[in-house]
Amino acid sequence: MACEQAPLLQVENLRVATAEGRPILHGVSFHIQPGETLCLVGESGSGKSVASLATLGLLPKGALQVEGGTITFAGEALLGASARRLKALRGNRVAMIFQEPMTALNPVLSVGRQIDEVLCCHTRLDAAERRAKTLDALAQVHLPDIQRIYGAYPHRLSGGQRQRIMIAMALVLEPTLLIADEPTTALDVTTQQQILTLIRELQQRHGTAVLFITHDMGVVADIADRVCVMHQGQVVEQGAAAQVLGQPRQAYTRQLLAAVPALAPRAPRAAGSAQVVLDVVELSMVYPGPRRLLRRSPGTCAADQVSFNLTRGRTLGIVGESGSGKSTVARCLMRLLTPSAGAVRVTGKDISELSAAGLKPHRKRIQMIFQDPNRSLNPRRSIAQSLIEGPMNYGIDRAEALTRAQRLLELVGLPADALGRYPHQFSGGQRQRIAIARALAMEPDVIVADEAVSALDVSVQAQVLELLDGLQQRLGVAIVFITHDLRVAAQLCDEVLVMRRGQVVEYGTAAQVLGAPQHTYTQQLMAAVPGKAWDFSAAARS
Amino acid sequence: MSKPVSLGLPAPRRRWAKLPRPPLAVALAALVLLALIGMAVFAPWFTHHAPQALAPALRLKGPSAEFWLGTDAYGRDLYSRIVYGARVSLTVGLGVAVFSVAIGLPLGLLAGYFRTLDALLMRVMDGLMAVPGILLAIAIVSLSSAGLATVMVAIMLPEIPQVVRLVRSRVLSAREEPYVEAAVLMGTSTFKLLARHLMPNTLAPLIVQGTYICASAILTEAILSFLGAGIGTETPTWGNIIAEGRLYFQLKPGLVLWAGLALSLCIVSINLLGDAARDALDPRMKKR
Amino acid sequence: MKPSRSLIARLLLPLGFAAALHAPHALAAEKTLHAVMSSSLRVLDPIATTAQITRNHGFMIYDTLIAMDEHYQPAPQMADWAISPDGMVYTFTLRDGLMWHDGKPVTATDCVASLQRWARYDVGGQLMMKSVKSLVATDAKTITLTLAKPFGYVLPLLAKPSSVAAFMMPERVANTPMGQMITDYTGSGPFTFVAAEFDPGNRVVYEKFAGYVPRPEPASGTAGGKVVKVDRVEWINMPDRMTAINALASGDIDFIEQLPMDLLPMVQADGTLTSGVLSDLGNMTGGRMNFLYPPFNNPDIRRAALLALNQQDVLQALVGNPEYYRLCASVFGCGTPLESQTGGENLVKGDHSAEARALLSKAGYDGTPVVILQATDVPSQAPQPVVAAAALRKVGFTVDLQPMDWQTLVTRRANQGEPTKGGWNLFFTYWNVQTIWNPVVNPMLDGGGQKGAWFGWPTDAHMDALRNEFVQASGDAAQKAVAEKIQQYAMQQVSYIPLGQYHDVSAWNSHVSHLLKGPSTVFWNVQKDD
Amino acid sequence: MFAYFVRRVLAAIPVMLVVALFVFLLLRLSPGDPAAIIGGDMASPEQLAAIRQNLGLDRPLHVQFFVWLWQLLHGDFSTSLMAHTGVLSMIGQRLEPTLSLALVATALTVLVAVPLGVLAAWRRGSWLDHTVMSVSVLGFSVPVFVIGYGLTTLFALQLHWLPVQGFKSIFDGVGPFAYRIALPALTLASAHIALVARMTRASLLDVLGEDYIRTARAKGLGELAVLFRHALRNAWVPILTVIGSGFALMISGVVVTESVFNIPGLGRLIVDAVLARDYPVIQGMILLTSGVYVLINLLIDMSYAISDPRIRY
Repeated sequence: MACEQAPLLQVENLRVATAEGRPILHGVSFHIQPGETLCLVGESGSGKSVASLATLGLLPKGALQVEGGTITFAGEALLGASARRLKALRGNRVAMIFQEPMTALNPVLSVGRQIDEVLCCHTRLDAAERRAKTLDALAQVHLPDIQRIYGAYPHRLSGGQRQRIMIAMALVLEPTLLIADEPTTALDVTTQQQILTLIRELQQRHGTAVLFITHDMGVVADIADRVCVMHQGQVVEQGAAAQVLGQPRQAYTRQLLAAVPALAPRAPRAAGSAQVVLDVVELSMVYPGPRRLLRRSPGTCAADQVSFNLTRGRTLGIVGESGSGKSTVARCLMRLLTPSAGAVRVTGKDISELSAAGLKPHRKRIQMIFQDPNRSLNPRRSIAQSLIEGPMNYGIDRAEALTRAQRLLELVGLPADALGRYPHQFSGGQRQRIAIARALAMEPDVIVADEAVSALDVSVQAQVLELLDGLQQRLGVAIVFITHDLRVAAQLCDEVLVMRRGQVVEYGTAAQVLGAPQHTYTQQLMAAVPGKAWDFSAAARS
Repeated sequence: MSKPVSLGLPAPRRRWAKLPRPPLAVALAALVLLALIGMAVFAPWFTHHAPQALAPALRLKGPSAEFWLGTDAYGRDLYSRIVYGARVSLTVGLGVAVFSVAIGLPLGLLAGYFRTLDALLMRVMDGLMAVPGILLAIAIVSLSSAGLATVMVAIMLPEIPQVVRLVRSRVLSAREEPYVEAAVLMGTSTFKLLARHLMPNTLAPLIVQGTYICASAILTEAILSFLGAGIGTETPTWGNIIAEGRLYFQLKPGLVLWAGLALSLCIVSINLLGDAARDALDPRMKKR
Repeated sequence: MKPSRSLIARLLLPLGFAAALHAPHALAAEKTLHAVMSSSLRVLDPIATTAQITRNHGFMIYDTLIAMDEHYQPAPQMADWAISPDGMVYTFTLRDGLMWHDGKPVTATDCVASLQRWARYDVGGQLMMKSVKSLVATDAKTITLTLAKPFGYVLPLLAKPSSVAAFMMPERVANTPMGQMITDYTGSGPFTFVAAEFDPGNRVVYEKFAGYVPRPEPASGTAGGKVVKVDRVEWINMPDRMTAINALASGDIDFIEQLPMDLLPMVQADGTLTSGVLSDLGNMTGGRMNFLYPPFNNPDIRRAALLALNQQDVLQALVGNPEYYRLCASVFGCGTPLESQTGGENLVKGDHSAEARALLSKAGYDGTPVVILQATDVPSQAPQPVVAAAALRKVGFTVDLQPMDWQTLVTRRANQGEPTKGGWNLFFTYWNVQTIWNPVVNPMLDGGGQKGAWFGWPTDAHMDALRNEFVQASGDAAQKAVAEKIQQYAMQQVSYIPLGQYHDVSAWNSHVSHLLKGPSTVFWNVQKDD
Repeated sequence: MFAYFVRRVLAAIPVMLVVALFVFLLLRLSPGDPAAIIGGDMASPEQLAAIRQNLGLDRPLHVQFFVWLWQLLHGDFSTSLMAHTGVLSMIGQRLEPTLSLALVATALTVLVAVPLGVLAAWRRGSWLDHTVMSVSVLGFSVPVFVIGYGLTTLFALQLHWLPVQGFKSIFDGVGPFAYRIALPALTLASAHIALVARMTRASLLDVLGEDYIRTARAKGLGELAVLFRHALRNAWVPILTVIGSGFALMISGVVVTESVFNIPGLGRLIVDAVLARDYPVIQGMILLTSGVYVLINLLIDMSYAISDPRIRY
């Protein structure tokens, strides 16, 4: 560790509070040396993003304010610096990239123009020079056909390309510090891997220091020189990456590490029952294309002859990157969409062509858990109302439904008094438990969980996965688990089905598919999982 | 009650808890509106002239102890007319707001939920919107007699498509919400789905829209009076007081301005309350 | 951003410098008189309609055979006349130099066709034709009218300036079938109609007709020399009456035909403006009851209603300024040859509400609501119903005042159904005094019932007999005596309720002069100085 | 884009037919007799009947409707019952004043309201915001004729800066045109300024929380560039909608402003026609206004695609 050198960025005892005075950061301190990568790790609400935004004076006005502490950049105090001075530093000496490449680029300005703006306001280059420099920046982030991309609008580009553009924009003036706030979280694993490689490459080329904010321990393991763990507005532990990940000193750090699911597939379970509860045969779904003057343009095939089956008490994982068609399959199973072709047999009955009325008796056999716990419960209805709605639709009287709801809440580990409360009074993990209870209230044979833990922090995610596993063992329900996260799939699933562009690429037991992938695409996916080389459970045990 | 084990999630919030204390303007607006409603309901207590009592010999007199704001062109007490005028104007405003929401809400729900109905219903609504509202109102008023009910119907008709559109757009976005889909999966009937899960989503913007409809209905009544298609002069409304007084604007501006002041105060208040309601009910406002 | 900023600047420029750039456009060559008339010209056929504005339009572009001077005496205009000693043959001789706007000469044949068309539409003309044996063009310049039986009203009818005046049109136009309106606006009057610039509801444009040869006598009423002293007259319709006065004060317009009386002080306070009454007879306002249905099928209740009303209140609300109204209980109007107040004294003085109440209870009024129609969009007809409703209520009537637009009223009042089923009991309007000034033209005195009578439909053989007596009476004194009887009887029966007479006040800019007094607002003789 | 345009135009036809039929029935079922206006006060029943027969008003309703529709299909908008002038030429005469007024008022609205709204959103919660918003509430709380009279009294009668009434064509010179149109345009714009300023503020507030605004600030851009180049361009769609529908409303005629300032526009034409029951004029006007409404909505929708490259038709 090169301590003799003066740090590039020094944050001392930074305190930030909301406008109402609720503290968000309680005296946070960290520093970055020139050229190094510091990972700021923490779960949501830990204050890691706030700390980075405060550095550039970008805290949302009127909502958050700095209460105290110092931020020094290259020997210059930033807190208290004039707005003009901060403006001169931003984009020039210190650049930032953000989590959502979808929303971080202005949708109505061309890509070239947005990069050009940076040059425009920080340099005195003329238009031709700026254009040349912009094109050069685009080339450096390995974008193809840079002339076309220069004039393209963000919505024409893929998520990975957009993030490359964000990086090009950030690095075009060769800043000494790059703040990257969860830059790969919204990306598919393979893209994430490419972006991480790119950041590392450019960092080495330009000697940029990187403040990398992430919640993903795998990413940390892959890129960090040093790690700073944050929890509830405080720095819990910091140190060299190998040390923090390898020999964590704090319980919280260990807890975080322990929650990271292992990539190794779970031990095969004995098949309990031979009853096939869900049988999907050559399911296809074609979305109609936009209407032209006289005819429709050809549609998009989101699912192409997907077949699989599931026996009672087993878990099938459907994995794939965004756009692979896994959610379409889920919605077809639920008959939220009517499939274009193929059959969906739930406990033997084909529901793929039933009318709304004919569907009703079969609805309860298959239930769903949604991704976003904030939106899957009606905010205006109490937990009890949400839980008894389904059973009452099927003729169970209110009192009995309430008793059942009470029992289910206990089953998912929530206090009984939760019944009278409303969704906003619960945390995300708790809400996901309620959603599980709601699905179970219907006594289904199959539960489809569509990215059911993706929106949760790792520690909560671990608890919910554990709960699902436990419930399955107790109730014998079959689960279709849809996820983009191979670690999660490995931990939970008996069988795994890999999808790509609507087609099934590989389908087999978890051990086969994840342990010894045959298809190159599956191999690529496995290779791209961040931190795959690191055994987190070992570190957590230490 | 145990504190939820929050991992950084925002603290539970009560619906109104995040509201900053109502700014002075909003408090004032509520006060003004209450005063106007009180004035309308208890009009006889505030006046000592009947609003219709005419005395042509005393026409167009200036303010006096007997006639606080003077008399109009028929020698009627302007003050009494303005006080009683609050009755009709507020009835028109509230009535139009309530009825157009009551009619537009179910139509909007149906249009938003049933694709097949949507196309037909929205074409009809488009057609209704394509006819200039004032024209429609004049036509309807002359179709029937120019009574309170007719005027209200005439003002209401062009408002309904707006409500339908609003409700429809909310339903269209809400029907994609996972909790709505969850309800579908639990076999909830369409009626219950609309009533329990979709309708509540439309209420907040509807309240806001309702206040705007209320305000614009009062104004439209005034414009109809200006065009001679409003409520008859025997029933004082702010609209017809202003419309009848407009000839004297340069000679006796009070004939227009006092009623205009009451009208504007009322509408400013309603609008301010509408804005406050929007800020309070808008989920985006709470996010920050 | 730069181009858009300069664009904004360019857009702002005219606004910012508007006042500076404005220069009164000098039109030295052409003298245009801008006039705001009392209503907008909708119908262009002055024979087919009785609308006053169309009559005024008629006097702009058409001429009449004979005219009425300012003392209401017939005088030659296009033609001189001779009457045979027995009074049975009228010979009209066209004067020289008469020319249609298309340049063709006016012939007797044209005039005969025009007279025939006129006689089909005009009430008086219809009456006259019943006594006419023949009406022919004896040569290119001579028209001969031969009576079958004595009829003393030929000249007054042909000369009358009130609707419908006997305007002369080319034969091809006059042959337009009944019910169809003319579409060819060729006349022989002092102005031509500029069809290309006609914007209905907004503007009517007339140009001086260069080929018009005025009579040598000075102008008087519609008689005398129609000497045009401006090049162009534009009638502009201004729906907002206050705007019109402001426009007059600022010189945008030169003349307002009908000033809202309450705004007179604004004109009087402005030194550059003049106001005055151009028509000395003015208008009579009044109410007409429906004789078919209770309560007003009972003459006592009609009389009670008459007693309940008083002209002072109505005229105060309608006109306001006592200088311009007069109380008048004569069914023929006041200042007319047949004026008589007999039987209407209560209308003009004193409070008779006690009397009315007594009569009402004596007549056994059962509280049947009186449906009063009110046209809210016509300022000269809106106040009467309101005042009347209050007065009727005061004496014990139940009143249902129904506001509506004039068009609805026009349709409603033609409805002979029950008042509760689309009919009515009472409506108010006003008449140009010349349309009521004798029993021949006064529509309210027609007792022809549901078939023949005017709205209200009284069936009154006695009244019709009296009217016949009037037509056959010869000599002013004899006519006057019959008229007196009619007046008395009409008041008894309440043929209609005269509510007083008032004048329209016109206003003009002081550079306008030599406006002619008379029954119709005319624009010849008018001078406009720079 | 073209296919979209054609499809939308085709889809508008049934809407306009429905409107035409609706208005036709509404008119014919309401009391009123054009013959009575044409014949005047003293016309006899036979005269009225003759006039009705002549105008075809005595024919069954459906026949009248189809005759009108048939003529329309041949490009004939029929003629005014009263003035015997072609409906199309009557509308043509009134189009310029209305169009001028609408354009100037809309331009005024955009120039004043958008910057005000941006300012208010930028300084959200400040006295500036409160002032702009309060004034704008006032803007649509005062009846338009009161605003008109007030402005006339102040600017024309007291200060003598501007004329009280009238309209001059822009072809008579920009100066006189602007001189005459300033007050009516301001009157007309007042309520719209209020509305657009509020919409701008609301729409901008939505956008100001977006990530790309943070990105723009993080790039070191100045506030003006952030607000106008980044925020406003993204907030434009709802603002454009309000401006566009306001414009459509103005085109269909603003009878009150036209009356107060004596501008011979479409609003007065249609109200006069309704009061006179001049059916062909009313029907023609309704057809025109509903057509304009449909067209402007279409243009607004298509302009979304220009202001936002994500939208494709």
